[in-house]
Amino acid sequence: MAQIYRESAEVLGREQIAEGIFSLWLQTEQIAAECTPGQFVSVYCADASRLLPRPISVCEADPEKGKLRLVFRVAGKGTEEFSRLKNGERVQLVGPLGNGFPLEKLAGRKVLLAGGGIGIPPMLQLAKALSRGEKQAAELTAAAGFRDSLFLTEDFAPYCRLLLATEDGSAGTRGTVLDAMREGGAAPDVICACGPAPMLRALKQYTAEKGIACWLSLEEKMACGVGACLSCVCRSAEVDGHSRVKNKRVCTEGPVFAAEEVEL
Amino acid sequence: MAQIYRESAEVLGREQIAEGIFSLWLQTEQIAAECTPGQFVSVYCADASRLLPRPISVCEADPEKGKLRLVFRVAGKGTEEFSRLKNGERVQLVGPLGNGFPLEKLAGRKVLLAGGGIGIPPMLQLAKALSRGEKQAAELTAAAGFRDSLFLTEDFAPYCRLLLATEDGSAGTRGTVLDAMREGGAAPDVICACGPAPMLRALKQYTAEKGIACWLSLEEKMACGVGACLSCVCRSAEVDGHSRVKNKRVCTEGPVFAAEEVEL
Amino acid sequence: MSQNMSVSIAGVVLKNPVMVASGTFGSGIEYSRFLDLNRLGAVVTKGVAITPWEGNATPRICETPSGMLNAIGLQNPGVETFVERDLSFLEQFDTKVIVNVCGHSLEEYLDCVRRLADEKRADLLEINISCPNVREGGIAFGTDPKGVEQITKEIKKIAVQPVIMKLSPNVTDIAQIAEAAEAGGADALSMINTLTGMKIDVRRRTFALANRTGGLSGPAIHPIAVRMVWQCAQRVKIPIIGMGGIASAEDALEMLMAGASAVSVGTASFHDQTTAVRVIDGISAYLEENGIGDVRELTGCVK
Amino acid sequence: MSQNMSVSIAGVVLKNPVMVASGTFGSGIEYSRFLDLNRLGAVVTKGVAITPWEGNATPRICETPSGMLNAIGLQNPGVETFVERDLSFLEQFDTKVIVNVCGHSLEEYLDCVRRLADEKRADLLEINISCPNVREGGIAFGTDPKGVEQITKEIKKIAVQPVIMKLSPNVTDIAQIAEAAEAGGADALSMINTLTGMKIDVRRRTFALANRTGGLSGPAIHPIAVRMVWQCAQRVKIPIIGMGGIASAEDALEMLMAGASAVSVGTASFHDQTTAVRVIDGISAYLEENGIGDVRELTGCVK
Ligand SMILES: Cc1cc2nc3c(=O)[nH]c(=O)nc-3n(C[C@H](O)[C@H](O)[C@H](O)COP(=O)(O)OP(=O)(O)OC[C@H]3O[C@@H](n4cnc5c(N)ncnc54)[C@H](O)[C@@H]3O)c2cc1C
Ligand SMILES: Cc1cc2nc3c(=O)[nH]c(=O)nc-3n(C[C@H](O)[C@H](O)[C@H](O)COP(=O)(O)OP(=O)(O)OC[C@H]3O[C@@H](n4cnc5c(N)ncnc54)[C@H](O)[C@@H]3O)c2cc1C
Ligand SMILES: Cc1cc2nc3c(=O)[nH]c(=O)nc-3n(C[C@H](O)[C@H](O)[C@H](O)COP(=O)(O)O)c2cc1C
Ligand SMILES: Cc1cc2nc3c(=O)[nH]c(=O)nc-3n(C[C@H](O)[C@H](O)[C@H](O)COP(=O)(O)O)c2cc1C
Ligand code: FES
Ligand code: FES
Repeated sequence: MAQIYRESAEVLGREQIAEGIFSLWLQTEQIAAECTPGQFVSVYCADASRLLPRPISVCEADPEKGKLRLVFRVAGKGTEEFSRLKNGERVQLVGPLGNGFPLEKLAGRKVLLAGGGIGIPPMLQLAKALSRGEKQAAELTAAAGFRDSLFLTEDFAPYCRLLLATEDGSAGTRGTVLDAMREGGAAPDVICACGPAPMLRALKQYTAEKGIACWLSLEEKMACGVGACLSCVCRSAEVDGHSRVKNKRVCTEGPVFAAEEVEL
Repeated sequence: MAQIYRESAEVLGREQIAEGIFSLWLQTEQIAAECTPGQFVSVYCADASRLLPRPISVCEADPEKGKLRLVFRVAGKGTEEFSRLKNGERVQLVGPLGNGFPLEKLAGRKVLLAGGGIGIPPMLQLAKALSRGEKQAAELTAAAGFRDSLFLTEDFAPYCRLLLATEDGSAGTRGTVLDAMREGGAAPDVICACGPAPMLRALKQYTAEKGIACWLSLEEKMACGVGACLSCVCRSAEVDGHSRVKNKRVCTEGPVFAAEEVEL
Repeated sequence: MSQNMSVSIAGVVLKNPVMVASGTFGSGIEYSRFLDLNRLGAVVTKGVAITPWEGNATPRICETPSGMLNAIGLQNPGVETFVERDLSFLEQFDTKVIVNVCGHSLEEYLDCVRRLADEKRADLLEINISCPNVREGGIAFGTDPKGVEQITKEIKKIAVQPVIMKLSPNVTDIAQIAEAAEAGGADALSMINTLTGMKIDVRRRTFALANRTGGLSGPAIHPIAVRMVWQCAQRVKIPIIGMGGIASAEDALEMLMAGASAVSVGTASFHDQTTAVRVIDGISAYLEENGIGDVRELTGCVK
Repeated sequence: MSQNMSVSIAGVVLKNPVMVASGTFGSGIEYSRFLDLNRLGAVVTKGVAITPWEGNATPRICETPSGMLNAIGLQNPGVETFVERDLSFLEQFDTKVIVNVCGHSLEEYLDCVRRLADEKRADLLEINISCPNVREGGIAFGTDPKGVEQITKEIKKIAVQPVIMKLSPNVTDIAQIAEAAEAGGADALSMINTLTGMKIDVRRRTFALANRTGGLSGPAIHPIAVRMVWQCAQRVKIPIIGMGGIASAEDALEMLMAGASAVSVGTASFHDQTTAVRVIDGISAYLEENGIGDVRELTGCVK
């Protein structure tokens, strides 16, 4: 069983990087050093009326310095609270959580990272991991789909080619991530994706048709974040070894699943 | 009906003045200008799990600059939250609330201000009001009773003679406010008091025996703070005009009552 | 887009579906400093009885996580003072007045209802058969379907104004109670009153409230209130006034969508005196943003 | 001063009165990363049935003010896997194990209880007759006194381990249900399970939970739980395990003083995984500070 840490992390920097999107750099003791791309942390609210953790993906981690970057959209009161954190304040984290992307299965292959909206941030750490060292991909492309205003695009630049799509066509391809992939002539042999359900469904179908491997990072509401409460299940194709029913826990067996493993 | 304001007040200064005792200077728009000694404000928590106001007395007010001083003891989670307020942050206030001390009945008389523990702060603004101007007392003495460590004693110095009592005898008279009064030879013809119930009871009895006037500031749990909910009643000697029963609202008819008006 | 915010409860037209809950707003006198009473759909006054009541000893309230307990014990100045002072005060406002009635016995309820018969300023009566803080009054009547039907019938026989029965949530099957009130002839339902709770002061090793138990209100109970409104809306035809923990327009919208025709803001007014007006504005904005022309379309829209 | 923290429930001695509530802690495997299971008075495992259950569709939970709603629907891997994997895992710890049992029908409850008869690692059985999230299982049995007495009797006939009946708070008179369980031969009571609630997503105009309703837990319900424990403690002689919103030692002390012999920490573990241990340490510190030698003196000390 992998180690999971409960930490009070100091805020090193907070920045608004787009309309409603915030970036936080946090000083952790262990989490940044031990997390892998696609894993997430449970972030806890200081306000006592909000009990449950907010799962937020690792956007970047600096293992040497123990620094962790989270990028999130203000979606409700919890993320709104986080967006007001100031340097020097502390926030409770539990992590790293979940399985992350299967780096060993990606190394040496033509990988496309598909991120939609607030699913883009976890792709950044994955891009970093696959762009160098022993896990380097043979070819690395990222396709990012935005509603309107862009964010993190410059952060991807050093690591891979970046294809853009916007709903309104204000930047890159007008349309979805899939449209951007087609327009950009991407021909990956494996896709890693995180984003809204319709996008994941489209990618699952697309990769099934093309017969290419596909890994999807799913979202579900979580209470414990560590596999104990069975809040966060998704429907699995096969009976799951842990639950003995066709349910897998997004927080533990996921959030990353092989596309054929899950029903969306 | 006196005006009551709901304000978001900026924290101008926060200071710990004794073990567990904090002083806050706040910038108000109207409250500091319109409050009288013995009135209080409802202070609201930022944490959404704590709904009810914390009643805190006016300790000092600078009407010209709109500055308000609150001095409070950390008694639970609400006051703990206030003790962590930083300069520039804001806190919700409603006030000024309650009746305050009857200055017109104190002017020109030999007044003793009796404060016990966290009942001392409201005596400071009263001392200021009675030490000069048209409401000046003929003679003004303050008697302050502390558990152990002293606070605000220097603040009283410019306005009146100060008699001290401590439970452990570490400063002033060993014992209660009444002991300090006796030892200090205080011979007031009216007493204004705020402090724990046993002290108020002792003063009620003492003044009744001596036949001197006495005004007591009471405490009770409050929900609305403005007279609507009937949470905060005390037993009154006579049927009250508002409630038509022998109950008076501490937040509205009080917190200051003539000693003979209430049962303790 | 033109927008209808008005709703009708038993033939009484409210300018909007937002009122203030009995006992949390007095008769509005004190709150008129913070908000314009003319903005409210209705003012629901503090429970009143035929004679003055002293209420319970203090402490009468305490705070709990996202809520509070109260055991005021229905202190009230009696219906005579209420009519002279409170109803007269409310004359000047263009809002409906719902008078909340309590009693120690059926006779006391009936006497109070009778006394209010000629009062034009009382647009509706709300009968509190669910106060957990008074031994004989209230909750004893409110937890037994037969008792609820009976008291409703008796009151309906003599009431001049339409009658709203206020239900207790401290029951196994609230829809059954709602049906009983409907069968008794109630014109509408108010729900929910407070849930019975208790707090212990562990330092002093005593009950936090002099009355030992008290009624839990505030955001903490909102999910229970929404569930109960939804359950009853499936089973009765009379309109439901939903309350319990409403602190924002979103909370009120939940209540409407669950099946309420109107809502009351209670405990939240203690935290922010202007809550009711914020709720009205928020509902109106929601209609606007979602292109909904009539607030009544929201009632029971989630099925 | 020497201090006794141990309590006995139906003859089973717990090293301290603090356990973790069923369904919020799995079988402890996941939480063993955050705290030492040997510290706990007992681990209460997630409800288990004779065969695997799929549970409800998602979303299964949502947050509410100082609480949450859940409608997991008693997903479980079935008693065989549970015995092999979970009970075996718990072998290594010096703590008591309370196995929470659920079923769709009386027969299913009995089959599961029978299957557990030979399992030495199961020190006590907790029978969940109060789950609001499964249509046939649970709550249907738990809200009718006669039904409660009946199911308790049947289970007691065959159970090898002492039996704790877990009560639903969604009733008019919980003390009546407690008496029925006692009359049926229950060795102890667990209370409270969750209160039925509902949340509506006003933006999407749907229920927030796939199951529509869910069970409310967390600090929001603590005052209701304390009241119910207190009410039942006045009426039954068997020990009560108190739960509902316990998040601190103070909350647990309230429950003990109201009449509980032990307590369970549930939802609070989601917020802080180490809550149960903090509660144990806090109770111990309270005894120390107040010169109380035995935690059992606290049970029902506020009258
Ligand atoms: C594995 C995982 C990784 C995620 N990574 C990111 C990320 O990197 N950046 C980002 O902006 N968002 C991410 N999300 C979504 C993020 O968790 C939600 O936006 C956030 O919890 C909303 O909290 P809130 O208090 O602002 O909203 P509210 O709506 O007030 O939240 C109420 C409750 O619902 C839960 N909730 C609401 N939306 C979601 C959601 N989409 N998924 C899961 N729980 C939800 C909250 O955690 C909380 O318990 C991730 C979700 C998951 C499951
Ligand atoms: C008119 C008046 C003036 C006051 N002036 C001062 C002052 O100047 N300085 C100061 O330190 N304290 C003062 N108090 C007491 C102060 O209100 C409480 O100490 C404070 O509310 C405790 O809040 P908490 O959240 O820290 O404690 P908690 O115990 O967590 O509070 C829980 C609830 O109980 C209420 N409560 C707790 N203690 C009291 C109390 N003694 N009186 C009324 N309500 C209480 C709180 O307001 C809150 O609603 C005054 C009280 C009254 C009634
Ligand atoms: C302090 C207080 C006093 C109350 N008095 C009454 C009352 O007199 N009559 C009544 O029917 N309900 C009374 N209630 C119940 C409220 O009207 C309302 O039903 C309940 O508080 C739930 O709504 P809320 O959570 O918005 O407060 C009272 C509630 C509180 C908090
Ligand atoms: C996610 C979740 C799952 C639960 N599952 C069970 C269960 O399987 N069996 C059971 O008897 N109670 C179950 N409960 C109820 C708890 O054991 C407990 O009675 C209730 O949550 C109140 O305590 P709390 O407020 O401390 O959580 C569950 C509660 C939650 C929140
Ligand atoms: S959040 Fe509890 S099992 Fe996944
Ligand atoms: S606090 Fe509401 S009447 Fe005084």
